Amino acid sequence: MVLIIIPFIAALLALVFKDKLAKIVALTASVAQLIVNFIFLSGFDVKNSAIQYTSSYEWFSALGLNFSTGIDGIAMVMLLLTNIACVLIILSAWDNKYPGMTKFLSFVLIMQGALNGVFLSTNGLMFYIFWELALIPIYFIVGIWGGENRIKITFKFFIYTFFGSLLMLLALIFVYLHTPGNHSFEWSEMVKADINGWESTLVLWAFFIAFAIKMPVFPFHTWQADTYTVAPAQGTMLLSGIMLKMGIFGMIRWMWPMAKNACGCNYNIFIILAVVGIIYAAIIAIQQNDIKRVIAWSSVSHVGLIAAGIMTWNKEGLQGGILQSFNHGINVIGLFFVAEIIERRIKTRDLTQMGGLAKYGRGFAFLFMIIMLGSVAVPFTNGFTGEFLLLNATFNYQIIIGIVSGLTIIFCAVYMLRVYQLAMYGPEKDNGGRIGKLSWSEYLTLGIIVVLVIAVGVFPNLILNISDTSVNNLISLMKGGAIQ
Amino acid sequence: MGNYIALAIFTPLLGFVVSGLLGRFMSKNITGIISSTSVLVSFVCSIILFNHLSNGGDSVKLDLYNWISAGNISIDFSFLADRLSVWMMLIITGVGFLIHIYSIGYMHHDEGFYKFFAYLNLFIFSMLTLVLGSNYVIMFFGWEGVGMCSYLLIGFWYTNKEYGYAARKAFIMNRIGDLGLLIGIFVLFNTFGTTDYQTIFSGAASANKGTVELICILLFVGAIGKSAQIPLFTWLPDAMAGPTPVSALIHAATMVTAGIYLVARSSVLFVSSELASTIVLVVGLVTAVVAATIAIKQNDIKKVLAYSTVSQLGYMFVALGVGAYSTALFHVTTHAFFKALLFLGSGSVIHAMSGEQDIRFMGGLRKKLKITHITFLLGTLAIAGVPPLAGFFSKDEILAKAYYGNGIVVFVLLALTSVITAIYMFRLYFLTFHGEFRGTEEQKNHLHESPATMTIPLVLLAVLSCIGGFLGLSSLFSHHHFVDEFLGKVLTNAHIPHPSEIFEIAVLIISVVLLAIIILATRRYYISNKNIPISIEDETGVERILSHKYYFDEIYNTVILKPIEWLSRFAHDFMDRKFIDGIVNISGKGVTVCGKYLRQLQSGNVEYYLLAMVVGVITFLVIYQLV
Amino acid sequence: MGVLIRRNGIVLLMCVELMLNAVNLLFTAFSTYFQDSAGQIFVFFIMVVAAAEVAVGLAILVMIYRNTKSVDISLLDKLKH
Amino acid sequence: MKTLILLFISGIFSLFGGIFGLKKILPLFATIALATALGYLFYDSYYGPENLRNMLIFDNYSTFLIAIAICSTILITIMSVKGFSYTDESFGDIIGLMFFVLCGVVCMVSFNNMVMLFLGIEILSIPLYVMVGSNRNNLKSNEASLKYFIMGAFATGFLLFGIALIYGATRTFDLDAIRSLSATALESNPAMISIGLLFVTIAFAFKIAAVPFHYWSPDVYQGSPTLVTAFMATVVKTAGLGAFMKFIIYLSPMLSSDWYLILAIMSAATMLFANMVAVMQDDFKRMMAYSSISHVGYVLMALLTVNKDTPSIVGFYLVVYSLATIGIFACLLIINPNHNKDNSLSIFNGLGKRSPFLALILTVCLLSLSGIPPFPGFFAKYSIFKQAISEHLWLVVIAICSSAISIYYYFRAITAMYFNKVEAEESTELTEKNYAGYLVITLSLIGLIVLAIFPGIIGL
Repeated sequence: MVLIIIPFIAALLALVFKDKLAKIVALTASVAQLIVNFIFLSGFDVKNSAIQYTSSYEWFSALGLNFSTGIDGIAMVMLLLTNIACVLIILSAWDNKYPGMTKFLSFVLIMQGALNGVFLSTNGLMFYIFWELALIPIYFIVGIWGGENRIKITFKFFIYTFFGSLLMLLALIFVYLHTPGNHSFEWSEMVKADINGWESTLVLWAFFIAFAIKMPVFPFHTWQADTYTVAPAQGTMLLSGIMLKMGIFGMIRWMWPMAKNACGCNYNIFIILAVVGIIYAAIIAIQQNDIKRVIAWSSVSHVGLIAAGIMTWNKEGLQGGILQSFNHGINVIGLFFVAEIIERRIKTRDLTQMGGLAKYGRGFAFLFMIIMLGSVAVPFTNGFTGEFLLLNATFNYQIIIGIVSGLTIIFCAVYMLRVYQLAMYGPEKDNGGRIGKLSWSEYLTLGIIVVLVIAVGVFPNLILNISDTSVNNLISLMKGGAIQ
Repeated sequence: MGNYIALAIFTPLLGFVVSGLLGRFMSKNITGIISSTSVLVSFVCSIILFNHLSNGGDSVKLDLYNWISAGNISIDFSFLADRLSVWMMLIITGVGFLIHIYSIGYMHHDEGFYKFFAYLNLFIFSMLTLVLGSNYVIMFFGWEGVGMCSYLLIGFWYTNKEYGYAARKAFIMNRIGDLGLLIGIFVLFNTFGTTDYQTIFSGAASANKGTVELICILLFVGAIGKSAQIPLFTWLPDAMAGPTPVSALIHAATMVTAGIYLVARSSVLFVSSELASTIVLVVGLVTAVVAATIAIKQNDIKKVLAYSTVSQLGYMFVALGVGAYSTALFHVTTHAFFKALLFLGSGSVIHAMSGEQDIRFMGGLRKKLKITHITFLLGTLAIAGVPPLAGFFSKDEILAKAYYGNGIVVFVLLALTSVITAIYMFRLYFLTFHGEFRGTEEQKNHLHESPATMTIPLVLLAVLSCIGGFLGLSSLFSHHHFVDEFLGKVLTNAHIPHPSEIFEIAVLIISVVLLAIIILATRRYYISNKNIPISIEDETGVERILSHKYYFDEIYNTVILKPIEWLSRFAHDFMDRKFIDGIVNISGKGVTVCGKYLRQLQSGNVEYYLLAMVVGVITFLVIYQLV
Repeated sequence: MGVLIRRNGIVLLMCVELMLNAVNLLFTAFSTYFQDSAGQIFVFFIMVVAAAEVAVGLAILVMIYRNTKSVDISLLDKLKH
Repeated sequence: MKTLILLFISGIFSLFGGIFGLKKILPLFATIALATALGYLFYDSYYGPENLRNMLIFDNYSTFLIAIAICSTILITIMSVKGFSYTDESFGDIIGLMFFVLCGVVCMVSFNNMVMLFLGIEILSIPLYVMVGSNRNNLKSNEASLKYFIMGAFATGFLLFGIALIYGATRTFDLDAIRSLSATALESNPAMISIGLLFVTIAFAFKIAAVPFHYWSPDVYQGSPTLVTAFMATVVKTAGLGAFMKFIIYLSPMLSSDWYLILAIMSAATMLFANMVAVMQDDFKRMMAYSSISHVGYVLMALLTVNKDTPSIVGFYLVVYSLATIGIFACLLIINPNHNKDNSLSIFNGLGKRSPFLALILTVCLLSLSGIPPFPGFFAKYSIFKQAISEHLWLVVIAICSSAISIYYYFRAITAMYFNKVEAEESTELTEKNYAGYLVITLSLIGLIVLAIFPGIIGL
């Protein structure tokens, strides 16, 4: 509850102040938010499978809409990611001089509030409301501060995702109407909904398309590369770092339990789609020349793996998916920030125009290297553990699928190293741009990311333990056991 | 004892952190000394552990913490020091230490000095993790780690574009192997429910035969990538782009033998799976022959050595394939000595030649580079298999095991390879150190012997190359085969009969005679007759094929790279833009088109409106009546 | 039908009136048939309303005539699509 | 009843006030009069439903609809302070006519007898014809007026035919009687009564502009003065939908499944058609016309399922819709007070820079109309979906598709405000300070926010 309110108040506050002060206000708010989050975490009982810190206020009882919030392990990981990421994102905007910076920051804060709302909601309708609410600020962020051709692209992005969410709404209402007794949108009631046969399949597909568009899973991904490219750096970070996780969270928390009676054969289709997406996006990423596009496609590929892993619905896959969501969030923010730093300095994102940047930016090269390696899933970095668990899950699900999705470790190396090499290595290009010294905010942002990359890589159980009991609970719930 | 493991592993890591973060602020010598000391500490720990084990102590296990736990997967971050890993540790830290010392001199003029040492330390750490990990996942952890360090070090001189490509190629080819290994680990996990060595090996006997075969093949795929075997060997010659100490440490002595270690480590599994062993044998054999023939036509001093390494690795795999695991390890050891020596020697030559690597522009260096010359000669003799230097014993043993373990064909091919090895090594030696100097005047004036930090390791390695062979004297000379006795307790060697004395003597005599002929012939051909290699374009027939390395790179280019690039463009430009996005856009456009046509209905004319209204009414009436 | 085919505003107005008269007739007929006065009262209402409507209609037509010098309604198609 | 009388008297007073040059105080007077009427309304309803000889019944729900209409009118009246300055001479008439329309509204939504329905519709329509044409020298206004008139008259014909047929079958105009007689009437004269019902339905469909009887609506909305457009889009629509709902609720036992099918088709066609065509519009008022047509489609969907929740769902929808629409038109009036200039979407270009407050309100209103949470439009739409989903899943799917389409055109306006660059000629500052306009938009914004936070406060 507090987590939702802080950003909104801060968003209003930030509007009052001028540029520099607004930045300070926004940063303070996000740090405060993170601290609150840590306080919650410290009081969080990882051994308790129930949803904790629950609270509920009536909002629109006629519609079954209650302001119900609560945190379980899965949500806790997502909240951590959101609030860490928001600090990073605001910090990363420190050196940007956008026109209307205050508005920009308050949009980011609104976004943070909405995202926290999504992860905190234990009421289906509230989940939907925050889900949509998160869409509006990002629409403005991309639309106002975006690059070339932004209008068309944001339009497409918005309508596409909105269409998906409407399907989700449909599914939510449908489940609501099947809840036992007095209909309710409370999660704990909705999971008891009695839906069978083809209806269940319909619900499943409606949820799936909604989440698949958000994540995005092949073939619902076509909005993504353009949007990521055109958005301002912080917008891209929000989109890829956190918003995408809404889809993953939704799949785990909402889709799966709601459509539990649907035929498992549907998941085969989903997994095949996800795996096709892994390879498809990876292959495309190999040939892209815009650094942001490469990262965007890599994101599709990585998310495909997460989706495939999750939808095996075994514990390793779920845990791996949650862990990797966290990791991917951190890494992709780092990568996009790297792209932004390069763009700030040499005014282009075209890889063919870069080269030899490592020479005058050693510290940068080093930080970039670690983030890149995290994305390639090299040991010592966070990506490794996540991919290990996910690949293990897909492999156990089906050998061929496991092998095909395993190709990602090769392709990922191919395109990420290509980016690194083209940008950082080789002789210097004569375009007057050099990395030079990084500013303190740039150092701090990348530094935090690098520390996280390594820390989670060495101690993945830090994250895994948080969600462990909740995942167990979810699995036992799916096996027909009552909520413990 | 566990503390020594921790000390051995984490001192290099500490060295990495210190030299990486603070190296910029410290003088080069201090950085070098810190890094080298950290490896020395590891070496000392290794000796202590070795002592412990060779005195009959038990394997030491060190549990750090639970690394990953999710569902059924629970992986401990723990280390196991048994005889095999300690043996590898000794090689890694020993040779590693010498190469660190050498690098202080070699890299002295480089601005990335501290970075270089940081990477080297990181490599030592990863390599130790690889050999000390107590389960396959930790091993894989180190496995990937050394691949990453290798990438970093090959691309060390990043301003050169080619070097960058070489680094990438190495990493990606390794990754292909890694995928096999990873899947192998998954199968292991599926079969045994754990990846812990001890549990797996004790349960191996009861496991399904077919599954074990599959596991072995998958593990070997990993080994192919890391140890540069056909078809994934092309990265190793390219990896010579890295600084020479790196080539010596990573691409000759240690990392590339990780594949051997992996197979040897899994000897329990391999020994019972015939198919996998056969594959290992065949791949090793083919690689040994192919790489050796390519080496004959190479003109880059380091590339000759690189192909030689590939070839020697093939040798080791043959040994593994016939089930002589400790023999393979023996060759790993001797190879580490003489190949590190040769690389460091070539580094010294390159150092003297101001970066020139082409042997066509060398010659007559023996006068200026006395220590280098002598040590290099010893290395050459060792690799060629001149008794009683190190290479003779290990190669001899492999030949014998192959003969008794498999048959005459393998033996003949290996012997042939051995001959070719001698030919290209002496070609290299003579062209470099004998004859007249063929470089520029400037280079000639600049020729000088390397500093002591470089020559001392050379001398030490030369000594090791000379005496290394006595670790495993063949039955002809002694009944005390040290390597076999030490490692036999952890490796499950296949039962191969001891070679007869006649065989031993025959091999000894034939090899000595053959070597003498080869030395004389090559000297005559290259020095007396001044047959200096010519450029590739002028060559014909077989020579041309050899110079082009059997066109491996070209084939990969057309068969794999080009199609993927094409596919990438196709997927992006057509599939994505036109097809998938097309569908999305059409559904969007459909709306606008509908809108466009539907709005024509709104003609603006009242009469028409009225008519439309009436039509509406009639339609509804019809629906009303019909339905 | 007149409403549908005529283009002259005045005639159109008349046709609308005719329609209303037809309804009036219907009401009266029903009213008589049912012996119920309500129908006939309704007719009065309709007549009043029709008168008001015609008044407004004519006013509008006059207004248009002032601007276009014509009562042809088919000319009025500026607002469309 | 007192409300009706008060409205009527105020109307006459305004007419005279216009003539005697009291224009300056007319808006104030009208506001006070309307507020008083509102007060009477609640005062009366406090004593329970009022029944006027079975002709008009003021129950909770008609009270509520009247209240919506009056509140909307108050807002529009405040707007008129500036909004009508260009048609000064007829200002009093317009205010007066507005009162008369309200009288019609009162009759329509509280009718309990077909006669009152007919009279209500006519009282509502005839002043509207005049109001639409109030901009005498503007040909567009004339054209709109004529079109509205002709088609309205034609629709009246249908209404009367329908009433006549129902009368013929049941011998009565009284709704209660019709309902109680329906069983016997359906047996003896099935065709007559069903066709009668259909004709009445068509007349309603015309009034609320449901496809395919919507043709007049875009032209009229575009042609008439902005203020009148706002009035029509809110008050008239509320009245039409309210009356239609009452009609359906009362006569639901008589309505066959075929009839519901037709309603469903109409609803689907309305949503799809209006949204699709709206996408292609460049004129903002015309776009809003199509938008309001599409909203009718959603409400029709709610009317398909009649139960105890229907009135409150529709009521809530209408409140939100009216507030948002008034907000939008008020903004339009502030931005483009000069009606002669065309209202293409480009007038919004760069509004986010020129006047952030206006842009904000416009955005909130548009988002509310498009049904994006957490704006109240979402709750309204959502309750309709929820109502319909169990019986008419296909219709809800269509509604969802058309909602997605509707995003397209609502966001075109938002895009224009925030993302489009301002061209030189359009960059003129909003010189004239229209405080009344700002008051209106602020009120509607507050209304929308309150509805978003406490959507439960409206319950019948």
